[in-house]
Formats: sequence, C-alpha cells, structure tokens
Amino acid sequence: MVHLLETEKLTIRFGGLAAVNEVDLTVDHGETVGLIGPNGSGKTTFFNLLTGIYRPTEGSIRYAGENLVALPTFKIAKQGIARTFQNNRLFLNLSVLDNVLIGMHPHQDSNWFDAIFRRRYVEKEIEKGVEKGLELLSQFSEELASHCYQRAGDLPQADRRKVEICRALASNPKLLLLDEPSAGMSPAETEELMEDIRRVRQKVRGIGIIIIEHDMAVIREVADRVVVLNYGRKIAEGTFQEISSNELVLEAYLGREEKNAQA
Amino acid sequence: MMLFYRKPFLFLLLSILFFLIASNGWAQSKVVKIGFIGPLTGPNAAQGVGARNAFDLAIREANASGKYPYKFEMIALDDASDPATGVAAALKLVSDPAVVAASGHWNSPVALATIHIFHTYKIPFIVWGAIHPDITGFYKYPGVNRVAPTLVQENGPLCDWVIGELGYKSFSIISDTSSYGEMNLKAFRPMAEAKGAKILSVDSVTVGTTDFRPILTKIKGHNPEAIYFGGVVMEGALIRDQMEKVGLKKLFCAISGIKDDKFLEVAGPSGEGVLTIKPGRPIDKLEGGTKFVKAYEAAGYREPFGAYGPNAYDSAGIILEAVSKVGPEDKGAIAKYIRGIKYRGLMGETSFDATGQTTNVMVSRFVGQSGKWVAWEDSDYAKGVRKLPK
Amino acid sequence: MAEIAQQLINALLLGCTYTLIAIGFNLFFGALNVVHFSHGDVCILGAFMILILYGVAKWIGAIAVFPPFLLVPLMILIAMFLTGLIGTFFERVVIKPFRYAPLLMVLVATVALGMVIRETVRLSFPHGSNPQIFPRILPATSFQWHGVLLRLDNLIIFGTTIFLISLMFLFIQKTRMGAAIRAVSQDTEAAAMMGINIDRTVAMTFLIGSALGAIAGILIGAYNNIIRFDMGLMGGVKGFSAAVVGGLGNVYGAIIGGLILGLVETFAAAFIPGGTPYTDVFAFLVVIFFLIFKPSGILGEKVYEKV
Amino acid sequence: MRSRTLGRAILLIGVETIFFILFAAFMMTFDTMKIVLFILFFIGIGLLFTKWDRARHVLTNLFKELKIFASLWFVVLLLTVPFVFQSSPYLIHICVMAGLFAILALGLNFQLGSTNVVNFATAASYGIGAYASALLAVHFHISFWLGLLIGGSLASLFGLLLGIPCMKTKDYYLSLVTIAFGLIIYILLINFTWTGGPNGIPNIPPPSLLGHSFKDPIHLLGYQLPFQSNYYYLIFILVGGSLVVAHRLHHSRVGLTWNAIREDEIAARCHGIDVTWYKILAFCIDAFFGGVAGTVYSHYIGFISPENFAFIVSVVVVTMVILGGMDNVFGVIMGAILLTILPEKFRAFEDFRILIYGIIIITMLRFRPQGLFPQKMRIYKKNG
Repeated sequence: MVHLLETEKLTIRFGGLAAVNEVDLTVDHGETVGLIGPNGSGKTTFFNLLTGIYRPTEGSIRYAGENLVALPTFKIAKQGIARTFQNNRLFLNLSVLDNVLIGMHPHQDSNWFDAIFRRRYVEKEIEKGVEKGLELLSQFSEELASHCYQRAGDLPQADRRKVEICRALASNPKLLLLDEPSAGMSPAETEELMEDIRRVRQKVRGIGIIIIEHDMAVIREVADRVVVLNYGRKIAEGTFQEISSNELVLEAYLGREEKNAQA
Repeated sequence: MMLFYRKPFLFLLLSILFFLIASNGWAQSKVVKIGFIGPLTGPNAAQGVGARNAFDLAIREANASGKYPYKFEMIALDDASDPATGVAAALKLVSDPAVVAASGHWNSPVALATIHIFHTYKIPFIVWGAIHPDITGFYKYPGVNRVAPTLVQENGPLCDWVIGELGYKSFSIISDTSSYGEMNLKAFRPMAEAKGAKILSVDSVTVGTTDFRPILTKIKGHNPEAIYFGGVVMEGALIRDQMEKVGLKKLFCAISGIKDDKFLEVAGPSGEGVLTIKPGRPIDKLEGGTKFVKAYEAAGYREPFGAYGPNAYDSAGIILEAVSKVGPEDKGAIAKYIRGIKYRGLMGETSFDATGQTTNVMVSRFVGQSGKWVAWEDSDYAKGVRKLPK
Repeated sequence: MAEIAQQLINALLLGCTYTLIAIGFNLFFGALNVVHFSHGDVCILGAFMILILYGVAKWIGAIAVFPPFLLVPLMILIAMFLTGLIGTFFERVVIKPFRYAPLLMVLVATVALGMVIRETVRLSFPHGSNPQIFPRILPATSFQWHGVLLRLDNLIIFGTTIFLISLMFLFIQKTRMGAAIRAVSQDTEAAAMMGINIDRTVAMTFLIGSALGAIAGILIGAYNNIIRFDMGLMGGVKGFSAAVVGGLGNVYGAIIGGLILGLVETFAAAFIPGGTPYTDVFAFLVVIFFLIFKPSGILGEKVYEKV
Repeated sequence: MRSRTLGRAILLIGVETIFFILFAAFMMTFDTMKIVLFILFFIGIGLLFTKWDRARHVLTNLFKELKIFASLWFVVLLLTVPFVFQSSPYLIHICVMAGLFAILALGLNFQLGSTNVVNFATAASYGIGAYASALLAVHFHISFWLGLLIGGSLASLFGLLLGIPCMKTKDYYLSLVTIAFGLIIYILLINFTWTGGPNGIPNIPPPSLLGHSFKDPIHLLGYQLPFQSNYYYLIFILVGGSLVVAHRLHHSRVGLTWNAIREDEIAARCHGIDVTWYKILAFCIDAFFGGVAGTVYSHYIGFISPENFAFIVSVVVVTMVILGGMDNVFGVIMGAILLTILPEKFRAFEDFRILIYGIIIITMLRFRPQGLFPQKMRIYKKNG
C-alpha cells in the first residue's frame, strides 16, 4: 500500500549544520503521528521541508506516491497538505470568516476576469464559501461562528488556534500538519483542543495528521505513533508507551551534554 | 442633559462660522488684469522672479504715471518650469474675465503647452523668455507673440564670430538633451559646417548631470580646437571646469544660455576666456537702461532682474500700450494691435513678423575675464593683452 | 591606453562616493534590517553642512586667520559629527517607531523623510532649487604621468575614502562598540539578552553610517564643485544599488558594488556611442540583472526565511 | 409608513445637497483666510460627527436604508458640477485632475493597499499610457477611444515586465526595482528622439464622440458649458468604472487573496496561493489604470512632456493612498481629491507642497496608519 506521506533520508543543511538529518518518516491514511523532540531538534524545519518553504539538501518526500521535492509551496498546498504555525500566523487584520475563506483558496477557481465581469459566478462562490466556513467554525465553537466578523487579531490565543485549524481544514486537506497547537493554552483549553482533534479525525475520514507537541498529555491522547527527533536525527519511533521508556529519548530530554556533543 | 445640548450648540456655532464666511461675499472689483506666468519656484526661479519683478515694475510705473484711464493689476502665477502646472495656471488666467492679456514662460516646454490654451480662449499672449522656434514659427497663432529671439537667431552671429573672425576650424559639440540643447545642435552644426569648420564629435548630456569627465576624457582624444556647448548655465560651468580638470585646455563657446554671472561663479578661474553672445545690448548700453536699473533698485525688489528682466519689462509695455490704444474690451483688437506694433522700449524698437516673432535681434559679444563678463570690444582679449586658447 | 587609464581613474573616484554611501546602507541593514531610503539625502546634507560652516567661517573671519589645511579638516570633522547626530535623530523619529510595524511603513516613511530633507534644504537656502556652489576646499595641483593626468584633489578623495573605510573596519573589528555592532547585526535578540544596549548600539551605527555618508556628500561636492538639493535622491538610489550588487548587509560588498557601478557608468559614457545620457539606465539595468539572477549580491549569503 | 420614507428621502436630499453646496462654495473661494475658515469648518463637522453619536447613527442609518437612492442623488449632484462652475473652467479643470488622480490612486491601491507591495513606478505606467496614445494619435491618427485601450494595455504590459522581478525579490528590493524602473522610463522619455525628448509631444488631438469634438463647449439645456466639461463627464464615467472594478475585485477571491499576501506571505503560500502570480496581477491592473489615466491626461491637456511623469508623481499618488486609507476604495478616492484640490487652493504655499506631502506621509504612518478612512471588514450578505 502506498503511504500517504513518506520521507526518505530527508536532510537539510544550513551552512555546515544539518538541521534535519536523514529523517525517514511515514504517515498513513487516517493516522496521527506525534513529532516530539527538545527545542531546536528540527521539528518545525521538518514541517518547512514538507511544505516546500525550504528545499531539502538531500532525500525525498513522496506524498500519495508523488515526489514533492522542488515543488513550490503553493503547489504542495494545493495537493492537500495544510498546516498551522508554531506562533500562529493568522491574517490578523482580516475577519475570522475571511481567514477561513482564504483557506478555501486551493479549490476555488474564480479569477480577476470573473471578479469584474462574471459577478454572479463569484457571488455564488462566495456564498458557498461562507456557508461552509460558518459550518466549520460552528463545529469548533458556536461563539466563533457568531462572531465571524471579528478581527482575527482581536481574538484570544486559544480562539486563534481554533481559527487557524479551521483555516487549514477549509482546504479539505489529506494531510494536516499541526505545529504545537497547545502552546499558550490553559489546561482546560488544551483539553478542548484534544477534543477538537479527535473530532477532526472522526469527521474527515482518512485524514493524516502530524502533530508537533511539547505537551505529552496531548501526544498520549491523540497520537497513534510517535517519532522523536534530536539534533535533526530521528532517534526513536513507536507508540507512546514505547517512547516513554526509551533510553535515548529520556537522555535527549533530560540532557546529557557530553554525550550529545559526541554524537 | 448638559452634554446632550452641547453638541447641537457646537453645530450651531459652526453654522454661524459658515455664514460669517458666506456673508462676506465674493466681491469683485473692476480692474484691468494682466497675467504673468513664469517659473517662480523650482530650478529656474531666479529667471522667473526677476522677470516678474520687471513686469511688475512696468505696471506699477503705468499706474503711477496716471496716463491710463484704467487701474492695472498684475496676476502673477507660477509654472514651476512644469508644463502641467503651467497649464493649470493658464487655465486659471483665462477663466478670470478681468484678464485681458498675458505674458509668460521661460521654459519652452511650458510655453508649448500653454499657447494652445491662450489661443483657444483668444487671450493675447506674449512670450517673454522661452526660445523654442516652434512657439511662433510652427504654430503661427495670431494672438501669440514673442519678444525673445529664438536660439536659431543667436547661433548665426556666434558662428560668424568664432569661426569667421577668430578662425577656429574644428569643434567638438556637447549639447544637453533638453529642447534648448537639441535645437542648438540642429542650428549650430550646419551653420558651422557651411563656414568650413569640421565637427569632430557630438555628445549629448542630460540636464542635471554633474560628472562630465568620461565624455571630456574621450573628447580630449579627438583634440578639437574648440568646444561648442549647447546648453545652459550649470552644465556649461561644470563642463568648463572639468575640461581643466581632465587637461582639455581648449576654447569654450556657447550662446546666451550660459551668459549669467552664476556661470563664472561656478566655473571659477576656468571661466577665463569663455566666449558667448547675448541678444540685445548690455543694460547700461540700452536706451533708458540706467533709468530702468535705478527704478528697479528704488522699487526695492530683493532679487536681481536677471537676464530676461528687460524682455518682461517690454512685454508689459507692449500690452499696456495696446490696451490703452484699443481699450480692454475687445481682445481680438488687442492682439491685432500687438501684431502690428512698433514699440520703442528698453530693448530698442520691437516689432513682430507674420509668425509673431520679434524682429529686434541684436546680439552683443562677451568674454569671461577675471570673473566678469566683459563686452568683447572692451576686453583684454580683443586688444591682444590676453590670449584665447588655440 | 592613456585614455583608458584616465577613464579608470574617473570610474574609481565615482565608485568611491558610491561605496561610502553604500556602507551606510549596509550598516543600517545589518543593525536593524531596514533600508534607510533617505540615507542619500542625509549624505548630501553633509555637503550642505560644509556650505553652512564655510559661510560661518567666512562671517566670523576664520578663513582669513586659519590656513586652509587646518580649517578644512576641522570643518569636515564638524560636518561629519553634525550629520551623524542628525542621522541618529532621524533613526529615533522615523525608523524606531516602526520597528515592530509592517515593513512597508518604514519603507514609505523613509522615502517620505527623504522628500522632507530635500525640500527643507531647498527652502532654507537662498535659491535653493539651483545648484549651490561648493567651496573649493581641495587644492587644484595636477601633474602628468605617462600621459595620464593625476590631480592632487583626486588623490585626496581616494586617500580619504580608503583611510575612512579602514578606520571603520578597525573600529568594528577591534573595539567593544564595534563588537556590539557586529553582535546586533548577527542577531538582535540574542545581543539584547547578552546585555548589549540595543538602542545605543543602533544609534552608534547610525552615527557612524551618517558621518561616513557626510564624507560621501562632501566628496561629491568637492569633486563637482556644486551641490544640489536633490542629489540625494539619485545618490541614495545608487548607493543602495551598490549595496545590493555587493550584497546587502555585507560591508565589504559595498566596496565591490560601488566600484562596479562606477565602472559601468564611466565606461557606458565613454565607450558606448551616444551612451552618455543613458549612464543611469545602464547602471540600473545592472542592478536589476543582479536582483533577478543573484538577489543576495556578490558577497551576500543566501537568506533563509524565518518561519 | 410611506410618508416616513418620503420624509427620510427629503432629509437625505437635504443633507447631500447642503454638502454639495458647501463644496461648491469652497471651490469658488480664493481668499486664503476664507479657505482656512472653510477647512476649519469641515474639520469641525467631521469631529462633531465622530463625537455626536446620535446624529451619526441617524445619518448612517439613513444612508444604509436608502442606499440606492442616496447614491443616485449623489450622482445627480455630481453631474451638475459643470453647470455650477460654468463660468470658471479652472474649477472644472481641478475636478478633472482630481478624477485622474483618483484613478491612479485606485490603481495603486491594489498594490499598496491590498497587497502591501510598494510600487514607486506609478508615474511610469501613467507616462507609458500617455505617450503611447499620444504618439498613435499624432502619427497614425488613431482615435482616442482605441488609444485608451492600447494605452492601458501597453502600460499593463509594462506592469507585467515590472512584476517579473518580484518572482525573486520582495520588500526593499522590489521597491528599489520599481524606483529604478520609474527613473529609467523617465530618462528614456527625455532622451529618445521619437518621444520628442524633453520637448514632449505638443498638439495631441482632443477626442471626439459622435461628431462632437471635446475641444468644443457643450450646449445643453440652453447652457453653454466650457470644453473642460467634456472631460469632466468622461472622467466621471471612468472613475465610476474604476470604482466598480476596484469594488468588485475587493469583494472577490482575488481581493481576499491579495489581503492574505499583505497580512502574511508565508502563510498565504502555505494555503495554496501563488504569491508571484497575484503580485504580478496587481502590477498589471495598477498599470492598466495608470495607462488609462495617462491617455486621458495627454488628450485633455494636448501636450505631454517627461516632467509630467517624474518620480515625484509616484510619491504623490502614494501619499494619496496613505492619507485616504489603504485598502478602502472610498478613502483612496477622497485622498486623491483632497490632495488635488487643497494644493490648488493653497497656491500661495506652492513651494511647500512637496514638503507638506512628506510630512503628511510620516505623520499619518506614525499616528494614523489606517488613513482617514480605515479599511472595513468584509460583511457577507447572508448574515447581516
């Protein structure tokens, strides 16, 4: 069976430093993979490689059997890979609803000509988009849906995360990359977040998710499989239970400087 | 409650303020207005302000003399050497029914843009400074005349002098890419060649350039006897100065575009032995010239009247005479009178040919000597005390 | 041969002025990641400072008392210092408030600042629109050498440029303040955490950059004998171009970029028939070429976007 | 109920008409003191309405309810401008210029306002449109109407060319490219002989429509309107068209995408947006607007020269967008109108114009970066 995503020996070097070093990772349809590792271990860089923001020095990325390396970011996004960002990058001066509408960009098709001369078509497109956007939002929180014209920048941190996930889901992704979704959330909000992720998995059949998290509770709850990075290398892989008892992982988290320096 | 009433009260106050403005009315007094347009700001402000002052002086004198049955008023507008601004100013003039005639422009592009407006609205117009031949020669508008000679009318005498009398036979031409420079190039080249001079190289430079060393270094290789420059003060002075700096010690000549004290100031010691000519005669050799200078000083203008002051002064004089003869009502008659005028003014006798071009073309020769423009006849060079580079 | 040598000298001198302006752009970009679009105007302000100082010196009679070789360097030092102060002032007023704002703001604001500087100069000098005569502060001696004309003032310009650039490198490499500037340009946040006073370092950067810029302005004035209020626009665009060609943020790149622009302009004027009016076009085409094919410039490193 | 609507309509007509009369009176004032008083008066009214909530609510509701009626009456009032200024062509000229700059500013707004691409080459596309149609008209007798299309398209092509570097560059570098392009076009216009060099192109024929030449006065309802009125109506239609285009683009996927690029380019790319293409699109549309404005200008004045298309023109248009309010179509037009009319009213301070522009930009960016009329959130019909 073809994996949804498969990276092979994925590597990027900035100058002499290998930020991601020969990482092999697979995600299958309907699977949620947790990506963990200490700060600076190359998790976000890995996402940036997957989304084409950086071009890998070596290695390959295969997505649904197709090679993604050397494709520009926007084309990768159009193939169905959506992501959120570590310190979320909402379009702050736009409304909540507009943020979600932009998420639908990949599967809308009206162009400038339509905008000027085929008004009816564009209005229909917008109407559909608004409907879908509101539905998405209300799934996450009725309150967001009823305040959909609020400026995204005025939202509290937790709501911003939600909008960002909505925006990512709006593009009907097959693979969702979540970069530390719980950062800056209270325990209660984190709880809610986990609920949301579970709901996404239920609603969107077959969606693959890679989630970067520092909050191990989240990983334990949502991840089917966990991959651990340290200094750009994959040091362990397995279920949460397996990982939590792994020597190397503990070492990486507790930090044995001398050993790391040798590695 | 108080607050509630305060805002309507403010509104009332504002309304009263408005009615104060409105009730003042837009009163119009009955005077004969004469328009003046020139570069009062921008890079050529010195020319425009001097001309405006001279124009103003003529009108003040006319009002003070009591000879005229009307009170004249000058409406001075700025064209900032910019055609768009000039057009806006021209439209402003023609839309004022009290304006009977106007004079304007030092920059040819501005004049070429506005004369159509004056023609369309039948306002008699005298160009005091712009020297592009087309303004009169090509359009031949009956209401548009010009008291300044075109640059074609200046290049002939220069050729006669430098090639014919002084015997320079090979030239390198540098001209700026402005209309002025280009027309100069077009006028000078055939005239010089007809007189048997060889043109070794032609270069054009953009106005505003400050570093001419690359071209001058190249020209040095051609080894011409003289450099002819078709352009104006600043580039001329810089070229003259940098000729010395790259070791090109040759004669430098140009028409009146460089004849300005600023040229010698910028060129410094290298201004020595530069040849130029200027239409008209030096102010102190003009009939009534000293009187004009005295009156100008007495009127207390801060700026010097510049090279085109006399032109502006005479344009005002011509308009004043025409209005006083045929009255301010019929603008067509004013235009007609101006076209046929024989006006004795500061610059001598001015009359216009069929295209509206002045027939009063007299040039004087000048040479840079000890930091001053000296009339050729009085100079050490003509007397043989100092020698021009050969 | 002699002609080419002479043209090379012309190119070198032109390149010197571009380099001095470009260094400012690089320093500022290094320190704050901003392009100070009005830097060219600040430079020309330096030349106008000399004009004012010269006027003052004349007025108080200093010119008659002090010999020029004492007075001229003194005036230049004062002009440098004043321009440096003005540069830091502009940083405070127009650049610093936009540190966390979208980049567009500081960009447009500095372009507008350039307009304000130019117009202020134009309006505050009598006949400010016209070129102002720059005092002849450099000696005019010259001598021939194998058919090439060498002039003392050119040598002084060249020597001053080299001297100042070396001095600046020494300052940046050897002093504490220089180390701080380097640290800030590497990573502002890390530098702040290491206890470096960012505001003071940035101010210092602007002081140095603007003072060097003042020298550029003064050299332009001395080289051409005139100075015009709007020279800063073109000067700034050229200086920025030189910085981009050399590699923005790389101080050594300024030298290479400046020389390349000087060469392109001089040789376009000298050897392309009818090319004189188009020198700027050639220069800009080179810049656009670089921007499309090597946006990081000759010495610049590839920049990775921060996500 | 009926009578209530009638009453409101009358109130609406009253308010609009009073403002129109105020505007006309302001235009006809030439005395500096009175102009200042007028401006104080306008500012006073503006402040009053920001503070006096009741009046503002009444008025905004009025305009919202009778939107179509309000705009219709507004159009009617604007159509009477040439009648009101019949004896003063100069005032109509100012209105025409304000319209031209409104088109330029609307065009630039796609970039500066919607996409945050700072383009300092507006003057270049303006010039290309003007020169293209003028040369065609003078040498090949191509009619103005065709020239309008050709001028716009050629300028658009230039926009495309200008947009190409934005594949590789952005921010400062892209601005440098636009400045360089602007200067190159200016230098070329000055130096090419076939563009007339610095002399420019004189005597560009005026357009004519159905046998009526635009240089002749209009005879209408027993009135003789000065020839500028032709252009006034032309510009009126063009500004109206531009407004519709700008509005439609703003309220579409394209406008939203531009906004996304403005807010966060990387996030936009991660959502499948082809940033380069959308930036080029903004360049092309802006240039088209510039080209159209240039064409009208050249045929209206009948003369163009490179000075009309210098760097400062670009900066002036940038100022208009920033003052009016980035990405607010109405605000941008207001910015253009204000910055065209006020300098004409303060001709005595002409010398300080550019200085004041510079100060306006810096102060606005510093203290009110959203402009006089800030952008508004898009509201979609379904849930009001």
